[in-house]
Amino acid sequence: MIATPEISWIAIAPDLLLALGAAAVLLVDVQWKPPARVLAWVVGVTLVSAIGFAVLQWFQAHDAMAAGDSTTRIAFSGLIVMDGFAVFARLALLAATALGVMAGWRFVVSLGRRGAEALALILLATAGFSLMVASNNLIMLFLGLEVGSIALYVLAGLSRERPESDEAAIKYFLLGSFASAMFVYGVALIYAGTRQFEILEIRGFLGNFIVTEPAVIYIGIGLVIAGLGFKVSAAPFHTWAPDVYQGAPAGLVGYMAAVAKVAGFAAIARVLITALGDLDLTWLPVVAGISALSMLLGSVLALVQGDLRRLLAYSGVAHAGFIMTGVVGGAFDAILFYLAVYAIQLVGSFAVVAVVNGPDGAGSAITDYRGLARRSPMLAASFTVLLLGMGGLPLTSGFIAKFGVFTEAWAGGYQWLVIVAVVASVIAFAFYIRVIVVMYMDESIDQVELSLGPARWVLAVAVGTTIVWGIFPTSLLELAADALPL
Amino acid sequence: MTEFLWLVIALPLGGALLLHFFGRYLKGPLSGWLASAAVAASFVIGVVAALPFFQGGEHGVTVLLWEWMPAIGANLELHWDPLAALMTLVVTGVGSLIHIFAIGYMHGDDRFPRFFTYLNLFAASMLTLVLAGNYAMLFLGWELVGLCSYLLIGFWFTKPAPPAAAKKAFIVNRIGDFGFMIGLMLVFTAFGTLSYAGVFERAGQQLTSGTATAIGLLILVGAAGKSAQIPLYVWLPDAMEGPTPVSALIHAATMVTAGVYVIARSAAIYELTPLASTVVATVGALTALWAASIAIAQRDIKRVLAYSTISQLGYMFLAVGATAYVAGIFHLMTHAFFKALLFLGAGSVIHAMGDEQDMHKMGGLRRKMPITAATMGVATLAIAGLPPLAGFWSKDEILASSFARGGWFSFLWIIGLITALLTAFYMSRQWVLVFLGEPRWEESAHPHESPRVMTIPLIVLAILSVVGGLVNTPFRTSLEHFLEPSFELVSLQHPDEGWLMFALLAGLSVLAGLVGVGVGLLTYRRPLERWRGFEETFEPLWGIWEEAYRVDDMYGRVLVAPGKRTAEVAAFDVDARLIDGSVNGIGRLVRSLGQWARPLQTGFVRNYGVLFLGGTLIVVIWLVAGGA
Amino acid sequence: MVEAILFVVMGISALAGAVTVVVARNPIYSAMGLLGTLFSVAVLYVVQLAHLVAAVQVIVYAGAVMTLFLFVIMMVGVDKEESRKEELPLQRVMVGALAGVVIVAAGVITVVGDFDWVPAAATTIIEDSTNGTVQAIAEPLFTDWVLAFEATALLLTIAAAGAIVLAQFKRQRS
Amino acid sequence: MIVPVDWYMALAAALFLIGALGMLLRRNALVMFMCIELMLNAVNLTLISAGRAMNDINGQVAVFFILVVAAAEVVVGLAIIVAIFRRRTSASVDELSELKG
Amino acid sequence: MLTALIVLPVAAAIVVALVPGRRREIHLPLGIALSATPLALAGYLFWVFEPAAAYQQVERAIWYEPWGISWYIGVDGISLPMVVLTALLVPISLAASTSITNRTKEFVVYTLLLEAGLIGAFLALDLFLFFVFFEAILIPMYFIIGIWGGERRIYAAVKFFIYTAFGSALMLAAIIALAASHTAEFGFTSFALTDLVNADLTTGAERWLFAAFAIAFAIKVPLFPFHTWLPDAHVEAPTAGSVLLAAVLLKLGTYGLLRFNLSLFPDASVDAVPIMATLAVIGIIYGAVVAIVQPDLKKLVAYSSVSHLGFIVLGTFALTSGGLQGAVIQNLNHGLTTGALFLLVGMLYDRRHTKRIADFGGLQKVMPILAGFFLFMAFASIGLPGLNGFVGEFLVLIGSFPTLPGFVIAAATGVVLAAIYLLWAYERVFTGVPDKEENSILTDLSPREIGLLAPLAALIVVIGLYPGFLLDRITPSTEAVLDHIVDQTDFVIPEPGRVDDVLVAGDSS
Repeated sequence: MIATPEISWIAIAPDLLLALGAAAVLLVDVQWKPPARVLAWVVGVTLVSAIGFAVLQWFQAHDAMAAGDSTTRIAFSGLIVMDGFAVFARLALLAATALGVMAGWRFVVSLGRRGAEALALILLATAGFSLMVASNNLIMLFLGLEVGSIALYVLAGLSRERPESDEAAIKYFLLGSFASAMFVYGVALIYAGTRQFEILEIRGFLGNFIVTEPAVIYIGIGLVIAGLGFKVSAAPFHTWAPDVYQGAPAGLVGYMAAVAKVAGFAAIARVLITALGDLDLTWLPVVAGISALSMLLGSVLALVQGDLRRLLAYSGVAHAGFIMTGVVGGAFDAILFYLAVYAIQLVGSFAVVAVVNGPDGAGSAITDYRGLARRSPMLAASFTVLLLGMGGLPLTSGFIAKFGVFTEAWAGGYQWLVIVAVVASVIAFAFYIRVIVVMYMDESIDQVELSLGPARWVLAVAVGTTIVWGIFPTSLLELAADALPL
Repeated sequence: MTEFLWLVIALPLGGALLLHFFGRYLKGPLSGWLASAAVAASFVIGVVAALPFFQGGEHGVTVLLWEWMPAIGANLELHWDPLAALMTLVVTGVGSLIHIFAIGYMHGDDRFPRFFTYLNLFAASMLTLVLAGNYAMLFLGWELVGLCSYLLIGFWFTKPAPPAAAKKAFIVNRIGDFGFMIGLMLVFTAFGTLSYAGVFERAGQQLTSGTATAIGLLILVGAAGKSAQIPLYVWLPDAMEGPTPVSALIHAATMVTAGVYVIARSAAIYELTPLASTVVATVGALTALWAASIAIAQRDIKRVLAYSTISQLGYMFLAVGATAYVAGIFHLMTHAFFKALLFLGAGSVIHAMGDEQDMHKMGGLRRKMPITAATMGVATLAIAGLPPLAGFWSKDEILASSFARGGWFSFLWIIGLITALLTAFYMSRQWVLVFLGEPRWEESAHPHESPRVMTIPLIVLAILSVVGGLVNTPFRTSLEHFLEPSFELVSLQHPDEGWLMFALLAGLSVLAGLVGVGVGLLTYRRPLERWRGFEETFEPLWGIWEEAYRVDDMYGRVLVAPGKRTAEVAAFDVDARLIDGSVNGIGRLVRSLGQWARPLQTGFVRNYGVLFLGGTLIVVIWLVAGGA
Repeated sequence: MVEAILFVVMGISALAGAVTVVVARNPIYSAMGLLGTLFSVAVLYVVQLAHLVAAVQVIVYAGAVMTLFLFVIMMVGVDKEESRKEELPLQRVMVGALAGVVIVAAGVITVVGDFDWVPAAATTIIEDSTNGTVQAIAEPLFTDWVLAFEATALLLTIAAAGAIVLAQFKRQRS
Repeated sequence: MIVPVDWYMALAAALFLIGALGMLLRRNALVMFMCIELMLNAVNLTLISAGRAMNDINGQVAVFFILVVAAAEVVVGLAIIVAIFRRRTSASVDELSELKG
Repeated sequence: MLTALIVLPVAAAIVVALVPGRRREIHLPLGIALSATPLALAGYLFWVFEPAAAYQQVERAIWYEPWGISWYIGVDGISLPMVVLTALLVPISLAASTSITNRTKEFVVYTLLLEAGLIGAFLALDLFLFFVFFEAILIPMYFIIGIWGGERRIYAAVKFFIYTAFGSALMLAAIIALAASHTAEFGFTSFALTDLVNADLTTGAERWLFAAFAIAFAIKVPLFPFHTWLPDAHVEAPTAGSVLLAAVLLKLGTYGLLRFNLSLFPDASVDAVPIMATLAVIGIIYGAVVAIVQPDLKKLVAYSSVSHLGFIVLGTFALTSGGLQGAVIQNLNHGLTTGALFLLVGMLYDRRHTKRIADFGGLQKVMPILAGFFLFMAFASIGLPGLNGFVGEFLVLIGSFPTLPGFVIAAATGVVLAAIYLLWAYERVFTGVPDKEENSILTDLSPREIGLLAPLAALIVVIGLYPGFLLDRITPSTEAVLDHIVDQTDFVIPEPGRVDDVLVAGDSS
């Protein structure tokens, strides 16, 4: 006779809603073949309610933390947790999803009947990642990762009209599975070294026992870092990113990139800092190395790109490096702030790409953006803000984010990393500026008026947050500061 | 009375401003009269303010106008003592005469008011210089004088030569100022202030002779620039490009005397450094001879005068260098009279000849313009140093003093004597060439006597040139008594007492003068070809003199051209290529790094796999190695 | 003793299968090699008392998954033999290098430090504790791991939806 | 006699390595994919062996999930391969290298 | 009040931005009118400013507690002149931009934002805040150069942006380090200048941080050999851009050296004097020499800036009262004169559409007023006594002599060279006969343009003859900086030979 498992509905409410939403979308589509806006409603309601529950979770987690009891925050016998960190990351994911759906709406519509599946996959992917960021168990984390990743593989290949999309899909898929295998083998080795899958247990184990022959654990850590580094496209595990970003449907890339980054880094932070914090003397230098490599390689390569999406991809590599400095600094709040800010800016930027190059745009050569300031001043202006935000110019949230992680890294004793980081961010300026130059200082190629569609709202949010959090970061900083993991 | 002293400067300055903004609304010569009135008024004020000094024994006062740069003890303050008073009177007195003369001379020039603006400003600047109560303010006037000379020399800016000459004048002066400024810095470092009161009273106890020498020499550099001494005299001849009244103003009353004045003013410092003084004297003597030799061979009526000015200034330097400050100032004053007279006369001639300046194209003008001829004749005799004219007394005192100083100075005395001879020669040569002999001018020229507004100043100056010297004869040294208070800190050099000595020396210099004049007369009375032949006998020396030893070319080749070349190298090779190139090079380097790293992204998924696995292995090995 | 023999035999066949997968020119052979490996590993599961897992391995993997593979291989074309020559420059060299690095590293590790594969291993192995009967597996699966179990549902949904959406495009075209 | 767990672990590692290398050596998407299956199997073997050595049943439980993941990956992966094959009638990934640089 | 000073331009920018784009004729006038309000406020600030060492009108609001960053602004004698200068030059340069016809609105907006950033940077007392403004300035300036500039505007703009950003990136690292050490020492994080001055660093650390700050500011100044972005930026930038760039932006560098390097790293500053002085002197001479042969009038003025700013740096690191006063007041002077010179070049360009000296000649004939102003400004910049340039340079030179005699002597040659390049340029451009007929048809300055230049000219004369009203306000602050250095280090300010100060004071009485 099996005892009834412990169920904590609130802990999984958002994910559950997302799953149900996905199912609903599929069923509604199959049953009634409704027009797109009906699906829009379903998705909208799903996301809004999911966000609502996430907020609810936030307060519960916050109260629990205030009360100092950890039990309410550990759910499903330790498979997942509902700590501030998880909930914050989840909210970031949901926000990115909501914006991503809006940004990609045109594309979804263009898919016709298959749009429903696309939406379902988006919701499921988010559900998976949202489980992943909350996972307190490496296997659970792996599952969440796979749920999200597999959905993304499909999304990458969705635009069947373009061969690049196939290529993106297969590359993403093969390398992704390769990385997952690495990751899960690493998990297995860590298990072999600690007899634990649970992150908190691992921390306890490593805290209490000295492992005499920890080599196997280190191998495991290495593989885990590699697997997660792939997801966040940190060098040298970044190679997929440019090709996928370029090949995948413009409408969805922003979403794909954003959620992968958020979930991946949430996982990295949890695994490395929480679970393996006691071994940091060993992995800190490695992570620092990866961070430095990512920053430099990413910015240097972005400098020479002719295609905006590849540029953003490589800049994403650089950003992975920047966030890694936060990991080196061991600061959850700095990482979360950066993630939230960057995710939104990423979705916003790709929304622009989707508008300019079309939802399923073939290429996105930077030259297509000539004189965008003339064609559509608002679009150019918002894109400029986002680019500068990602560049980390003061008065944008990006600067606060960078400043946060750099400070932590410096305090953490990795001064050289901060030096590298600031130099890299200068190079980063160079290529972001290039785009702005093209938009403002070249003459327009054609005067076709661009209609933003739902992307309008995405940009409004992205630009708004970029500036507001750039000038009054306190609100978000304080939230991030409260979003501590168990 | 001193509370109105600021008016001395304010009046010409106000005049300048007035004319600058409203000059164009004033009819005809009115603006000229205004300007002259302003200077004349400050002359009157000067006289009144100077009254106390005539009783003698009255010390200087310092009047603070307002704070300027207190951190370096430099305020706008007026220092009113006999020396300043004398200079003021010379500047305003001669100045006002020149103003009046200019009314006639510049008649009909379309920028007539603007010209007087500058003249007034010039006077104001010079007065600032002489009335300054500290070196900083002196430097203020010093530089403003330079500015005005720039503006006035380049007055006819549409011609190519004047602007170039103006620029040359200012820049050469700047080179002098460079030394002067460093001198001031030393002064400041030594005393913590630049004010006369602060410096002179403490010079004795606070200045090592070394510093004193340095300061003295540096001030000399500045003075040499302003007063056109070797090696910085080259700007002065070119300054002839300006309208003649300007030349008169620059040469006689104002600018060039500044150098002499500042050395006299700094007597307290030179007191401590015989070396510097000797250098000053030597420079003066050499310049005197050098310039005189050039003046001999000039054809341009104004260039003769220019080089004669340089030569005469050399005398003054010789005097102040010999610490015969009174003698120097005395000669400054008399020279102001007759040199102004000479220039105005020359101006009147040029005016009459329709801007003809080549003396070979003149001659026999005395019938056409008797007054000019007469007055210039007086001046010529005066500068030639024939008693009892002004030049005789001052020059003689200088020579006597330097002789009395003995040693090296007696050598300088000989130079001075030779110079005196040359001076007499070239001056008489000039006068003869212009006024005597056969008319050699073209038909186009219709020489005529200048209007009264021009001749009256000539006459006044002529009178001054005659009697001016009597203020300080070996028999009545009233000027010396007058200046006493300004030099009480220093021991003045005096000519030897005693009749015999005086007679001997005076006799010698008079003899030199007479010989010079005589040769000049006899040579140039004769028809053209004859004295041409005379000049040719001196070839090639004469040619070299005529080309002023080709110093300008030399400077051009040795300084200007290489300098320009350096600048070009710096600008187009070093800056554009090297520095900017390396800056852009860094940028290119980063880009090329990117280009170099790009092939990593081959597009083949299996290559990516290799990269991935390789990265993983590195990470793993690093971890294991690091952990072990 | 039995276990030792089984380990050796099955280990070798598993490796052999794996190598086949890699080297066989025809996908079919690769598939067969994989099949062999799967079976051998399944046996090793049984040896280690992971009965249920072994069963699932055989049924799901050898059964379902491999069938799918074979189906696709057929569809893609059996005759498509992959030529042995490598187009990508240096690919083999690099792979060889990596393999070499791994082997050397392994050698170093075994030689230098006595490398412990399972540091957390118990001193005495209690067979019952890991006797993978259905009961034994089901209990944790449906209590502690229930959420993970549910999560697999998402996975399968995605697989289904993904397969559909990817396969659907023909209709989209027409 | 009981075979020491290290042997199993080593065997698994070997399988994993072979899978990984095969992934890099073959250009047929299907075969690459099988290699991934090999790697996952190696992982499973590791988990079971380690679990047994540590008297922990969870190792076996984890294997289940990995099996599911593998299955799901297979489905999607094959779908992608099929889709591509329909377009270009080849399963060689080397031909998919338009995106680069 | 200071906050208002920063917010007003932003508000003005917003207002202008809200004006519909088609009403292009009112953007510029509106901008000018609105930019008068900060000017008025700055004037009032100058009026109420009491000569005292302490920061005044201080406003402090916590920004984010845990990071210890705050909206912390205040003004003292060092920043006051720059604030006033900024507020004064923005309306002028806007009014001088009537030639800008395309995208006027954006232009006005950027200029106003630039003003806000500049004023903010000068007022900031919190290093974080300072950095924010310091960086934020780049964007509007970048657009101003890049959109309304000449042919190679993009190259110039990008170069300007990246070069400066590089410098400030290093500074950011240094700021972080500084705050970190402060946290380590005092247990609470703070970026406030007033807190950080107390942090005592190891010699090594102090030198590194000094270097980081110094490089950032040296690029901004720009100090040789970091100057090459300046000529490009100037030549390409539109008139208003050049004016603000030369007059105010560059001063951020000198201001930063004076405000941050000296007070934050006294020991390192004292040790670095030889280096900084050497660079400054090289800059003075080199800039002047290079300026002599520039074929482009604007480039000539640009290099003259390099030369002149060298004086400021020299004065700063002379560490004497005279030197510091000179540096601060020269900050202002150079802003006025060079700003005016760029205005004049712009006016020439608007008429003749060329900046090449060779294309001009004899302009004094056709445009005497412009020529007059140009000559006036040239002499101000040459350092003619009675005009402002002299006060600054003379104070710097004389003041620095006691500590750095050798350097000063070398620097003084710059005074000669300045005369050479400016007067030669004047000769070539304005004198002679207007032989080219496109030159002979040019029109002289309009009353509007005269109105723009007149106030500058007036200020130049006033400062030249009565700098007291500035020095009174400046001196307490500079003295405070000196005192700080003296009691932080073993540095002794050489007292130029004074028997007793009574005499020195006695002169003026």
